[in-house]
Amino acid sequence: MNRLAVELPGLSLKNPIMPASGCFGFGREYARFYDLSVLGAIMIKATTKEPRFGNPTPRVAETPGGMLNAIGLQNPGLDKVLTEELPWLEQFDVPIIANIAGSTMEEYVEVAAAISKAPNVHALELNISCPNVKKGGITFGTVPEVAAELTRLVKEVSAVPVYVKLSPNVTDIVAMAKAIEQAGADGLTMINTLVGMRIDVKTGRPILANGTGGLSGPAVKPIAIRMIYEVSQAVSIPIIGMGGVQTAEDVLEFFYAGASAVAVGTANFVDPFVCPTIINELPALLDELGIDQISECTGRSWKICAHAVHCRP
Amino acid sequence: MNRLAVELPGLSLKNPIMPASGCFGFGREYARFYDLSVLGAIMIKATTKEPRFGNPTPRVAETPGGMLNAIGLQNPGLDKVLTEELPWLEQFDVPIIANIAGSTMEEYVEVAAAISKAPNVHALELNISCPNVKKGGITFGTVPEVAAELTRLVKEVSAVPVYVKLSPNVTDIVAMAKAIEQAGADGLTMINTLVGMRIDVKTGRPILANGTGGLSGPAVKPIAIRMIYEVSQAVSIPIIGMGGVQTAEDVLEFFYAGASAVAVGTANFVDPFVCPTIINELPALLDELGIDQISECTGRSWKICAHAVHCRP
Amino acid sequence: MIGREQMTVASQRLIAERTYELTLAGRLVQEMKQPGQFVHVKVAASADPLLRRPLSLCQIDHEQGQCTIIYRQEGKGTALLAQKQPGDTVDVLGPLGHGFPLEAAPAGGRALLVGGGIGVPPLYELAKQLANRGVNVVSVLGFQTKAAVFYEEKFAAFGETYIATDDGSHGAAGRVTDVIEARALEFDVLYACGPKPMLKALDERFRGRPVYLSLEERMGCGVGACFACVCHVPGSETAYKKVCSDGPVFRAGEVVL
Amino acid sequence: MIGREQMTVASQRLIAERTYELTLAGRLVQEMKQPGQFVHVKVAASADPLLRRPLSLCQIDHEQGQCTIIYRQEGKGTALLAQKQPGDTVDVLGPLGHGFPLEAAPAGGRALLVGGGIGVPPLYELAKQLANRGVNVVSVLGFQTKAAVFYEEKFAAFGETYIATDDGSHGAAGRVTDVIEARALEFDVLYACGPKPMLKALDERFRGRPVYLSLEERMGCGVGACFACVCHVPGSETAYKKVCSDGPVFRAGEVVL
Ligand SMILES: Cc1cc2nc3c(=O)[nH]c(=O)nc-3n(C[C@H](O)[C@H](O)[C@H](O)COP(=O)(O)OP(=O)(O)OC[C@H]3O[C@@H](n4cnc5c(N)ncnc54)[C@H](O)[C@@H]3O)c2cc1C
Ligand SMILES: Cc1cc2nc3c(=O)[nH]c(=O)nc-3n(C[C@H](O)[C@H](O)[C@H](O)COP(=O)(O)OP(=O)(O)OC[C@H]3O[C@@H](n4cnc5c(N)ncnc54)[C@H](O)[C@@H]3O)c2cc1C
Ligand SMILES: Cc1cc2nc3c(=O)[nH]c(=O)nc-3n(C[C@H](O)[C@H](O)[C@H](O)COP(=O)(O)O)c2cc1C
Ligand SMILES: Cc1cc2nc3c(=O)[nH]c(=O)nc-3n(C[C@H](O)[C@H](O)[C@H](O)COP(=O)(O)O)c2cc1C
Ligand code: FES
Ligand code: FES
Repeated sequence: MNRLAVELPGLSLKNPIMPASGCFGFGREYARFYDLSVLGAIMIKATTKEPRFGNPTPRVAETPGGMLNAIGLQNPGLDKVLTEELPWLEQFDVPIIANIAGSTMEEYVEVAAAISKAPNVHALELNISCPNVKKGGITFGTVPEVAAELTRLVKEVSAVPVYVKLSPNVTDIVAMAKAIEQAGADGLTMINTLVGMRIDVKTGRPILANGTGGLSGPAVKPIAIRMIYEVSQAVSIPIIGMGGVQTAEDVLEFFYAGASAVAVGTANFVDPFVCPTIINELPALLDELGIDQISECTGRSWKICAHAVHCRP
Repeated sequence: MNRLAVELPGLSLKNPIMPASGCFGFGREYARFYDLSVLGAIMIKATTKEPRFGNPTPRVAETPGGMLNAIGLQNPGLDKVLTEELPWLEQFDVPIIANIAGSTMEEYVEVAAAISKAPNVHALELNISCPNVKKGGITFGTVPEVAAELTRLVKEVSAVPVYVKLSPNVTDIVAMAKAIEQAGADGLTMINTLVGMRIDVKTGRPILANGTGGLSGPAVKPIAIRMIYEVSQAVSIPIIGMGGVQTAEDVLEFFYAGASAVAVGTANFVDPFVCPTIINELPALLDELGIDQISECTGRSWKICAHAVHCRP
Repeated sequence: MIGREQMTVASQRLIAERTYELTLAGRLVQEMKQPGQFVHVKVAASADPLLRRPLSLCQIDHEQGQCTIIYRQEGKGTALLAQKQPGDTVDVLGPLGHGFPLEAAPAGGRALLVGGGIGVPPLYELAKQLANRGVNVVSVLGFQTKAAVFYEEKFAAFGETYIATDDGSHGAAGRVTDVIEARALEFDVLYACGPKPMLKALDERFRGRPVYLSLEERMGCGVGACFACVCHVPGSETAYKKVCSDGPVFRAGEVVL
Repeated sequence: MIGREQMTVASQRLIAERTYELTLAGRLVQEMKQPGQFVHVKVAASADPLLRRPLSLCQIDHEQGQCTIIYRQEGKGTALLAQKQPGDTVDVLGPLGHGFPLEAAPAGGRALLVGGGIGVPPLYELAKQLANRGVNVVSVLGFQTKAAVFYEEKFAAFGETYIATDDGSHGAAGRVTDVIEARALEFDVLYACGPKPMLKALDERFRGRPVYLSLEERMGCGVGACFACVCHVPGSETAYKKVCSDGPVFRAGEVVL
C-alpha cells in the first residue's frame, strides 16, 4: 500500500503534501517547474465573488525567519476561477481545495455554492482569518459564534466537505475550533498568518503600504505546532497543518503534533521545488524512524503520553 | 543634554536600554562582562513569595529565529531577593524594575508591597502573562477584568509606579491595555512570550519537558512591533517595548512603533555584551537619521501619518 | 527554461562604493538570453535571511558559461552575498521575467539607454546585444557621486556615454534627464532602468514615444505566484501586471508607475 | 576572565564518522585553563540558528595560542560549523564553567578517565594535564562502533587505554562499565564524561568514591543567567545547581542525575 496515502473527508490523497493557499496562485507558475500531479492536493488562492486588486504595494516584507504579506486577497473573481483556472487545473491528477473568502456571509455562501460544484474541487477551505482584509475578515476568524454561523451557512450549500481555516490571532484557539466543529465543519486547516508589522528605520514608516501584514514562514512554526497540538486533542475532525513547513522533518513534526496532512506556503517562494522535494524525501525519513504509514503519526506526541510516565506535556 | 535620556513614571533613565526580566538573572553574571551602571535600568527575574525550582529540564529549545523557554519562574523567593540580590545591586548606579509574579492575587500583593519598598526598586513590572506557570499566570494575562483587578490591588500597596506586562497570546491586545490603563497602571511593558512548542522528530515527544514554552527572539519582533503600534495609539501611558531586539536599529523600530524605552531579552544569550553595544551605537544612528533626542521618536510611525497623504497604515 | 542551480562564484570584486561585481558559473547561464531578465538569489541556506533577492543580469557569456551581476550592498542579504569567495556556491533561480525587447530598435537606428545608480547593470548586456545587432547605442548613466560610478569605459566601448552625478563630482552635475535635454539626445527607442522618479520623468517627457522601462518592486516568489509585485494597468480598477513575470520591463504606458 | 572573540580557524578535519576536530586560534586561548571547561559557539551571525552551542575544550595550547574542540555533526549548528575553512572566523564565548579538579588526583596516584562517544574530547586535555602532574592515567573510551572511534593513540600516549564499542567492531564489545569490571580497573579518582545512562551507572557503582562527572544540559545563556540548565541538589525541593556555571563537572552525589 502507498505509505504516504491519507484519507480525509472528501480527499483521498496520494500523499499529505499540498501547497498552501495564496502561495501557489492557481498552479500555473509552478506547473513550469514540475508536474502538479505529484502533489497530494492544491489549495488555490482565495476566491471572492468579484475580482479584487488587493492592497497597494509594497505588499511583502522580510522578517527574521519569516515574512509579512498584505496581498489583500487579490484574485480574478469567482467567474474567472470557474471558467479559466479550475478547468485548466483539470489536466492534472490532483484534487483541488478551494479557498474562499468574502466580506459578508452572503458572499461566502454564494462563492461556496458555486465553486463546490466544480468537478475537480474536492473540498472547500473557508478563509475566515485573513488579517489583511479589514472589512469582516478578521472578525469572522476571532469570534467563535460568528465563525460557527458562517460554517453552518456554508455547509448548507456546499457540495463538498468544508474545512475551516483558523486564525492564530486569538486567545483561545480551542474554543474557536470546538465551535466550528460543532457547526458541522468536516475539518480544520491551521494556522493562517499572525498579524505583524515592520517599520523602515530610514523612513519611519511601516514597510507594507497596508501597515500591518500576516507573518508566515519558519518563524511561526512553533506557534502552529502548539496550536495544532492543543486543538487536535480537543476535536475529532482532522486538521491540515501549516505554518513554516520547509522539510520532511517539519512534516513529521506537524503530524506528531496532531495534523493529518500538511500544507506548504512561504517555502515555495524560497524553493519552487520544495513540495516535490518533501514528497520524495518522506519515504526515507519514515524508514529511518521505523514508521510504516505516515497516517499512523497523527497525534503521536500526545498519544504516547498517556502511557509514558516521563512525559509532562 | 543627554540625547538618550528618557523620563518615565518612576524612572529617570540615562538611556532607554534595559535587560528584560528573566534574561539577566539578578545581574551577577553579566556584571562579570561589564559595569552594570551603563544600563538604563535592569528588569530583574520574576520574584515570587516562596522560592521556586520551576519546571523540569529541558527548559529551552531553539526555533528558527527564536527560542522557546519554560523556566517556570525559578527564583530564590522574596526574602532572598530582598536581603541578597537587591542589596548587591545597590553598588551600581542603575534603577531596578522588579518583575513580580504569583499564583494568587494575594501573592502578587504581598510581594509588591514588600519589594516596592527596596531602596533601588524604582518601578514594578507585573508579570501577569508568563505562559509557563499553569496556575493563574495565563488567566491573569488574558482576561481584561482580571488583569485590571490585579493592577488595582497592586497599585494600592505599591510604593513605586506599576508597569503591567502584556501577553501577546490574546485576540484583542488593545482591550487588555485599556482595561489595565483604566485600573491605574503607570505604564505597560510588552510583549511577553508567545506560547509555542517543538516536537523532537526522533522521539516523537515535545522537546521541552513542560511541553509548551514561551517563544522569544527575533522571530517575534514583527508581532511585538504591531502590538506596540496598536496599543500606543490607544492608551496614554508609556510602553517599554521588547521582543526580538538585537540592534540599535531594532530599538529605533520599537520607538517608531510607539515604545518609550526598550528591553533586551534573548539577545543577551547570543551576545552578553549586546546591551552596552546597543547603547554605544545609538548616538551614531541618531546622527545618521538626523534625530536629536531619542525620546522624540516615540510613535513616529503613526504620528507622521496624520500629515502624510501617502501613508496607509 | 527557468531553473534552479547552485552556481559557483568565479570572481567577486568591489567596483565602486558598496558596489560588487559578481561572476557566477553554471549550466543555468545557457538559459539566460534577454538583457533585463533577472535572477532570484538565496544568499544563505538558513531561514534568516529567508527570501530570495532579485538581481538583474549584467553580462551573459554563453561561451564561458558565466554570468555577471552587479549589486549594491544594502541590507542583510547583499551583505552576506558580498562575503562570497571564488569557489563558494550561490543558490540561483532564473532567468526570470521579460527583459528589454531588442527588436524594438531598428538596425542602424539609435537606442538611448538611460540608467540610474544600481539600475545601470542590466543596460550593459543590453548595450552589448544592441551593438551586435548594429544599433547605435547612446548611454546616459546617473549616479549620486563619483565614488558610485562604475562601468563608464565599458559602456563607452559600445557608443557615446554620458555620466551625470547628483553632486557634480563626475561628469555633468544633475540628473540624467538634464543631460538628455542639454545634449538634445535623440533616439528611435529609449530603454531605462533606475529609481522610480527617474522612470516617471522619462515617461512624462517622452509620452507616446517607444520607451521601455524596467521596474522594481518588493517580491515574494519572483515567478508570478504570490501577487506581491503587481502594478495597476491604466484605466482599470482591477487589471494588473506582475513585475516579476510580466515585467520587469514594460513599455511606457502599459502600467501605472 | 570570560571573553568573547572572533577566533580564527587554524584547521578543521574529519576524524571519525560525522566527527570533526576544529582548531581555533586567538587571544582567548590564554584564558583557557581547566580541562572540562567549555566554549559557547555562535556558528553564524544570522538569527538562524540563533543560540550558541556549548562545546568542550579538547586541547589547550598556550604556546601556539590555539585550542581544539571535537564535535559530532548533529543538527543545524554543527552542520554549519563543519563548513568552516581555515581562515574563517568563529564567534566564541568562553571559557565557561568549572572543569575537572586536577588536585583531586594525587601525584603518583591513579586516575581513571571514562568517556562515552562525544563525551571523550574533554578527557584528552585532562589526561595531558594529569600526566604532566605525574598522575597515572588509565582511559576507558566507549563508542557505538568502530567508525566513531577517535583519538585512541593520542590517549594511549598518556597511559593504558581501552576501547569499547557497542557492536564490538573495535576493542571490547559492550560498555565502558563492562571493561572496568572485566579488567578490574582500580583508581584513586574517576573522571567521566558521556551520556547520562553511563554517568548514572558509574555513579551507582562507585557511590562514595571520588568520582567527578561532566553533565550535559540544553543551555540558553551558558553563563548562569537564564536558569535553563539547572539540576536538583539531593534532599531539597528548591535547591539547584546550574550546569553551565556551577558545572559542567560535579562531584558524584552533588547533584541529582
Ligand atoms: C527586478 C529587479 C532587479 C534588480 N536588480 C538589481 C541589481 O542588478 N543590482 C542591485 O544592486 N539591486 C537590484 N535590485 C534591487 C535589489 O533586489 C535589492 O537591493 C535587494 O533585494 C536588497 O536586499 P538586501 O538583503 O540588501 O536588503 P534588505 O533590506 O535586507 O532586504 C529585505 C527585503 O526587502 C527586499 N528589498 C529591499 N530593497 C529592495 C528593492 N530595491 N527592490 C526590491 N526588493 C527590495 C529584499 O529583496 C528582501 O526581500 C533589483 C530589484 C528588482 C525587483
Ligand atoms: C557543557 C557541554 C559540553 C559539550 N561538549 C561537546 C563536545 O565537546 N562535542 C560535541 O560534539 N558535543 C558537545 N556537547 C553537545 C553539543 O552542545 C550539542 O551536540 C550541540 O549543541 C548540538 O547542536 P546542533 O546545532 O548540532 O544541533 P541542533 O539540534 O540544531 O541544536 C538545537 C539546540 O539544542 C541544543 N542541543 C542539542 N543537543 C544538545 C546536547 N546534547 N547538549 C546540549 N544542548 C544540545 C543546541 O545547543 C541548540 O540550542 C556539549 C554539551 C554541553 C552542555
Ligand atoms: C503571500 C501569501 C498569500 C496568502 N494568501 C492566502 C489566501 O489567499 N488565503 C488563505 O487562506 N491563506 C493565505 N495565506 C496564508 C497561507 O496559506 C498559510 O496559512 C500561511 O502562510 C502559513 O504557512 P507558511 O508559513 O507555510 O507560509 C497567504 C500567505 C502568504 C505568504
Ligand atoms: C529564558 C527566559 C526567561 C524569562 N523569564 C521571564 C520572567 O521571569 N518574567 C517575565 O516577565 N518575562 C520573562 N521572560 C520574557 C522576557 O522578559 C521578554 O518579555 C521576552 O523574552 C521577549 O523579549 P526577547 O525576544 O528580547 O527575549 C523570559 C524570557 C526568556 C527567554
Ligand atoms: S513576486 Fe510573487 S507574483 Fe511577483
Ligand atoms: S544556560 Fe543559562 S543558566 Fe545555564
